[in-house]
Amino acid sequence: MDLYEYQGKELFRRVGIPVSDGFLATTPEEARKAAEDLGGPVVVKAQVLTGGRGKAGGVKLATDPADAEAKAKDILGLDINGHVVQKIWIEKASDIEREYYLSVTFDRGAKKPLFMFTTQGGVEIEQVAEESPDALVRLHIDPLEGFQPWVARRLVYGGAVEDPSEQKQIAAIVEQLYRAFVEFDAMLCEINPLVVTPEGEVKALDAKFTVDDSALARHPDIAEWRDTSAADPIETFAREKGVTYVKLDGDVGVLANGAGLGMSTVDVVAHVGGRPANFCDLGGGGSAEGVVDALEVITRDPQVKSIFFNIFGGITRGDEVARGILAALEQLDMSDYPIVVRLDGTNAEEGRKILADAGQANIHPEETMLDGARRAVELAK
Amino acid sequence: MDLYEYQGKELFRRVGIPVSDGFLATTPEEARKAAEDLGGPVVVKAQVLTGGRGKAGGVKLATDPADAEAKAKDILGLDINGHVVQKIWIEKASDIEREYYLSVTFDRGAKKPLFMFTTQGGVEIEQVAEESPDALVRLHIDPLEGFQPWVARRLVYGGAVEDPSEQKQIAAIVEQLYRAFVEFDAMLCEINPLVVTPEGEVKALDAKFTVDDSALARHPDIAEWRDTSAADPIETFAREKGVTYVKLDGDVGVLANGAGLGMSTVDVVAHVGGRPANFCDLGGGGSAEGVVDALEVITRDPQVKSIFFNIFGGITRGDEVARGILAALEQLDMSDYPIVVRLDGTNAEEGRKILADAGQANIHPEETMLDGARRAVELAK
Amino acid sequence: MAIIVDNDTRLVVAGLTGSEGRFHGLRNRAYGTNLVAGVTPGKGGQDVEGVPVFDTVADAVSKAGANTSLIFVPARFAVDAIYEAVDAGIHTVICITEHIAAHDMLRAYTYFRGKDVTMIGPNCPGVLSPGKANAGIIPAEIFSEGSVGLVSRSGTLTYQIGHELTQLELGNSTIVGIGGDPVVGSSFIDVIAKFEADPQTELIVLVGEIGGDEEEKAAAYVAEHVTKPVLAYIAGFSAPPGKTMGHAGAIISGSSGTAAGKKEALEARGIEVGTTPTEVAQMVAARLK
Amino acid sequence: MAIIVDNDTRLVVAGLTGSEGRFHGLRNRAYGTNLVAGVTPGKGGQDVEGVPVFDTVADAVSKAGANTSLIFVPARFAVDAIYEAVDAGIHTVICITEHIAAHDMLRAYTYFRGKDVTMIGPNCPGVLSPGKANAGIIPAEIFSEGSVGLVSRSGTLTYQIGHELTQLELGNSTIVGIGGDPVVGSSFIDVIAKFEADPQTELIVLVGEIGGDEEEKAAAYVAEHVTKPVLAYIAGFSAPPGKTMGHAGAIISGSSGTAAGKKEALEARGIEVGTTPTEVAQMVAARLK
Repeated sequence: MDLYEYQGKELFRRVGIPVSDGFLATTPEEARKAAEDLGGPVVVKAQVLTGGRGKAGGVKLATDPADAEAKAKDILGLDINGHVVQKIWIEKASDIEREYYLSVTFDRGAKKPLFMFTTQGGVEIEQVAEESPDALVRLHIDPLEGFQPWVARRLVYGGAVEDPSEQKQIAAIVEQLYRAFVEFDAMLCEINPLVVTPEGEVKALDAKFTVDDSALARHPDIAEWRDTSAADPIETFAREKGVTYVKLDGDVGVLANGAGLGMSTVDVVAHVGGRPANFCDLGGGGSAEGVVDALEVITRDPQVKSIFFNIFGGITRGDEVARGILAALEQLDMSDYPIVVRLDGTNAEEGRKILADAGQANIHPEETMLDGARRAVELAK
Repeated sequence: MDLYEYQGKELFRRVGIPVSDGFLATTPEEARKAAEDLGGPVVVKAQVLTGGRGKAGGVKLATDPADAEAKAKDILGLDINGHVVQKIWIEKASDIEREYYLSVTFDRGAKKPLFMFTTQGGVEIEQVAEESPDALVRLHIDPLEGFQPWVARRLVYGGAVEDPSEQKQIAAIVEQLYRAFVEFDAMLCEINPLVVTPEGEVKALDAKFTVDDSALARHPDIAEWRDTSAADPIETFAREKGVTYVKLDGDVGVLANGAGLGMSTVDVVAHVGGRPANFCDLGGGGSAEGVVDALEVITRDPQVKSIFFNIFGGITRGDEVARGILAALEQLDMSDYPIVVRLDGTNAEEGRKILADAGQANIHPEETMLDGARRAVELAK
Repeated sequence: MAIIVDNDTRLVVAGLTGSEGRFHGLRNRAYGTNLVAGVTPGKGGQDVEGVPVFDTVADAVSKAGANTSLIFVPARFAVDAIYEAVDAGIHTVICITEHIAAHDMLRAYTYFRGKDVTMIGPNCPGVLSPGKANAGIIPAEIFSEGSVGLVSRSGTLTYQIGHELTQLELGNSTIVGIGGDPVVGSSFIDVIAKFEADPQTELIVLVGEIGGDEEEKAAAYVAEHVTKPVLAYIAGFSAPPGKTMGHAGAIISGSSGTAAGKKEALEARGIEVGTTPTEVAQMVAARLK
Repeated sequence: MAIIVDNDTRLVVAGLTGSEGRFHGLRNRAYGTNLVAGVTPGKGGQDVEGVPVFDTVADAVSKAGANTSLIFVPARFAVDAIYEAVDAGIHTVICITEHIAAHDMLRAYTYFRGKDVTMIGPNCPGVLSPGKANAGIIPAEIFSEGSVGLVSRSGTLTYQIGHELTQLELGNSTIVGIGGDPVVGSSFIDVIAKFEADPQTELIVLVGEIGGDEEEKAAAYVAEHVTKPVLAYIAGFSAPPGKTMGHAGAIISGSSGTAAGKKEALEARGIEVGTTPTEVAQMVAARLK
């Protein structure tokens, strides 16, 4: 689960990482009020779960409350890479002397947390990695050893931070960031930029924070922060229904059991010249009810013209899936959708028979995955 | 540092292990007051850093405040294995259905924490280990894995605790005890007995707790609990002076540099037929001032008749030690003590010359450790 | 021969008295797997259709001789079950459970990695050596005994490919589902190394998907250390970046972890990559003829 | 040959700019040890009598080729220095510092134990291979080069025994002070195994003291694995139970860890135990003649 800047900063605050005071606002009036309460110049920042908001005009300096209100008006409703700005963060403006970069990520390859630090902050870290790799310090942590003070020293001295007070402040932030990473089950904690003010104070000016979905159960407060209003409405609906669904941009609705088979089915639909409308995993169980839910989700997408069921039964039983399809035909208005069904594995034969017996005109059985994909693509035309 | 029962229970309380309410008292009047505040029957328990207080009459049940005062009068001042009772712990009396044993120790051999649990509590664990080893569950913890719930299950099911509520309570206490062990840098945390009341409540009726001396710096609150009044007064004086000193029962005072050489010197004194009065380690530095302090400590023991300096200089310099001995002769009244001095290693020759030049009649130089020991034993006669 | 599970496997199922553990444990037994014990705290002394249940894995080891643990317990208890198995002296741990917190698994992984333990999963379908033993939820009837070693991050996709192989009358030495989580106990490389050493295995099929760089690493490893032919399939060419595709680990981060990138890395090391499951099966058949 | 430190040792001193680190580091260099670097955070770029100082051990390794770390930093920083050395790729770590918290050392020990690291100490005098290298505070002038391997929990007692050997014109291959703390990086067994494998060493002297059971374990190990003659000395026969005798680890707990018990265990395995340091030296001389 990706967090908004203001949420990430709240977690930074909990572990002691210095951040600027600020308030969340959803209207220009709230922005004015926030600027009044903060006093002095403020920054109005679009809260969106995508990069490049600065270039898109989503971050603006405001000199006074009236200006904050005006800037908020500009930013609210902006479309940034398809994300419409609904929330803004108003914080005290900071003078910036230097911009650094600090992050800790869950490095799947090394199976260790990875710290990255550079004094060349403020730009994309990939750019630093490419253009001046020597300026980027990368350091893995052994998860059982945990944080030790030398880690911070390696980053700070490795990055050639020269001012002793800065060294000390950054070292403290490194330790706090690791604590946030572990305590909040993060997959990523990034501070870019980590700024040094003219007064020599080091603080986090931005926050990028991703929390492991599998660990949300032990962070109920963070789980509640999920913002469904900003997500794709069909994906939100899928989440509510407990359906694993990712929207794509085509017209062939795809359902499969299992993530791997689902991805493969989407690929095969594309391979035979079609355009998959979605990825949808019925999961290991594949109950009739689950099938109904999945079909309800998929058909919310107005682009969908045909539907391809690709089921290889293991735990999932073909007869159960067949019953689910028939139930959906009764409960939902599915008459416009040709449904191609390929059933294999556990109880596949029974399933095929159930569908055949039902005699529904829009159900098209196919023998193989490849044939099913071809048929579904054809029927979407 | 060994803790008193009441101190150990305070640490138990901090991690959530159930203990009875109680108060510390140093006079019979305080004991009466404590019993009044607690209400109902109480147990009056001698607070001494030695075992066997029960048999010695140091633990007594009192039915009411007046009885508590009387029992306190009996117990205060008792001599238990050389420890005079100066403090008593008054706690609510507990009905006992069953007595178990639970501990976690720092197992130096395995270099891992070791849990021990048995339902045959209330007696010395060595006795259980010897008489019914099968009833004793021993389980090592990997310090990097740390506590995991299976550890508690292994102990509880391994010990054949049958009641599910007891299982649950004990499992919780196992986890809390491990937390206490790690958080308070313990070398030993022992609950004996861990009792089950007739109502099925499990709680710690006693506490034996040893904290690593080297870790006391990060537990200033625990360090303050050190009770100098109960320790041997010479050892207390030594601690104040920063001198490593252990009182023995003979008449030859021993000083050496280094713990190993110190122990060996004590042994050699015994080997040649003498009775060492103490172990004293001048430490690595061995400054003149340190020598004066050490001599002041050693001569507090009225049994001491002669003194044997056994110095093998490494970092310690022979000339510095010699100067320290002469300074002590000036500052302290040492005229009654024959002082045998064996100097070897760094600057030994200079040291010997300094002593020879001083011409003090009670200084007896010797060439070897063995000769020095013999001479000191002779002079103690 | 075969790898990881075989006729020497003495299986203990953690969670045998739960509905999933019971269903699949007994199915594995029905297949011929030597299921010697179950573990459910508090249910020691009971039995599930004749299989003794113990309170602890240590008991299952000492009293029933278990040497392989199959874990079906819920996510919040699963890591504890892994530690318990490893510390009880179990050398093969197969964890089916999904939704284990990544940090928990990271610590557990680092812990048991230094020990003589083979762990498969979590979030995996298990391991099947056709004709010998099945430990997990793989539908064994799809597969037949043979010489193709199959290792995959996905369950049903593996069944699909196994099914296509069976249609072509090709069998498997062992089918290993390594799991779809960010941190799994055994990587492609770990399993491929076992296949390389296994006399029964003549050819290895690697079934990968988007996310991480295990396929890329496996490609480099194969080029350097593997003498047997290796073929591959990758799922997720149509997956958009930043979206988790069903498996927690199946996510393209920025430009890394794409199917195209993996295909390229594999082909650069001389490993052919099939475009569809059907094509992969045909490639295997061509190689083995 | 010799063990642990020799002509290939490239020493970095953690805390070289501190008074102790400087004094002993330069003394070690004066003896002939190849002192290539010092480490003091914040003092990188400085030098101590020509020895370059770095901010991190990683720099000392990459820029000065250090392979052995000698740690003189105060107790509360010492465990961090151990981790830093190990994680920077140093394979030999010698820690002089005393009063390190036992739990910290326990975790560090468990961590580096799985890696290819030889650690000596903490709370030890260091390691001296006469004629080759000295890393620590052992007064090298007492010892001469020879064939006796000496391993001890104590510093000054080791000097005493070394001195007695020198009087009898016997020299040492290496003198190893393993340290007096409850948890030390190398046990008697670890060091004895190295002496057994070292061609220069002809005879091994073990100097033990009360507390723990390392001497007992060493006795069993020697009986099974060591072909060279082993002699021993134990200090602390007169020590009362429950008292810490100078070293944190030198304490008799209940009836375990006594000198008499250790002597008995050693003798039961055929290892002669001298009654005084002098007698041990005489026994060595008798064996080597």
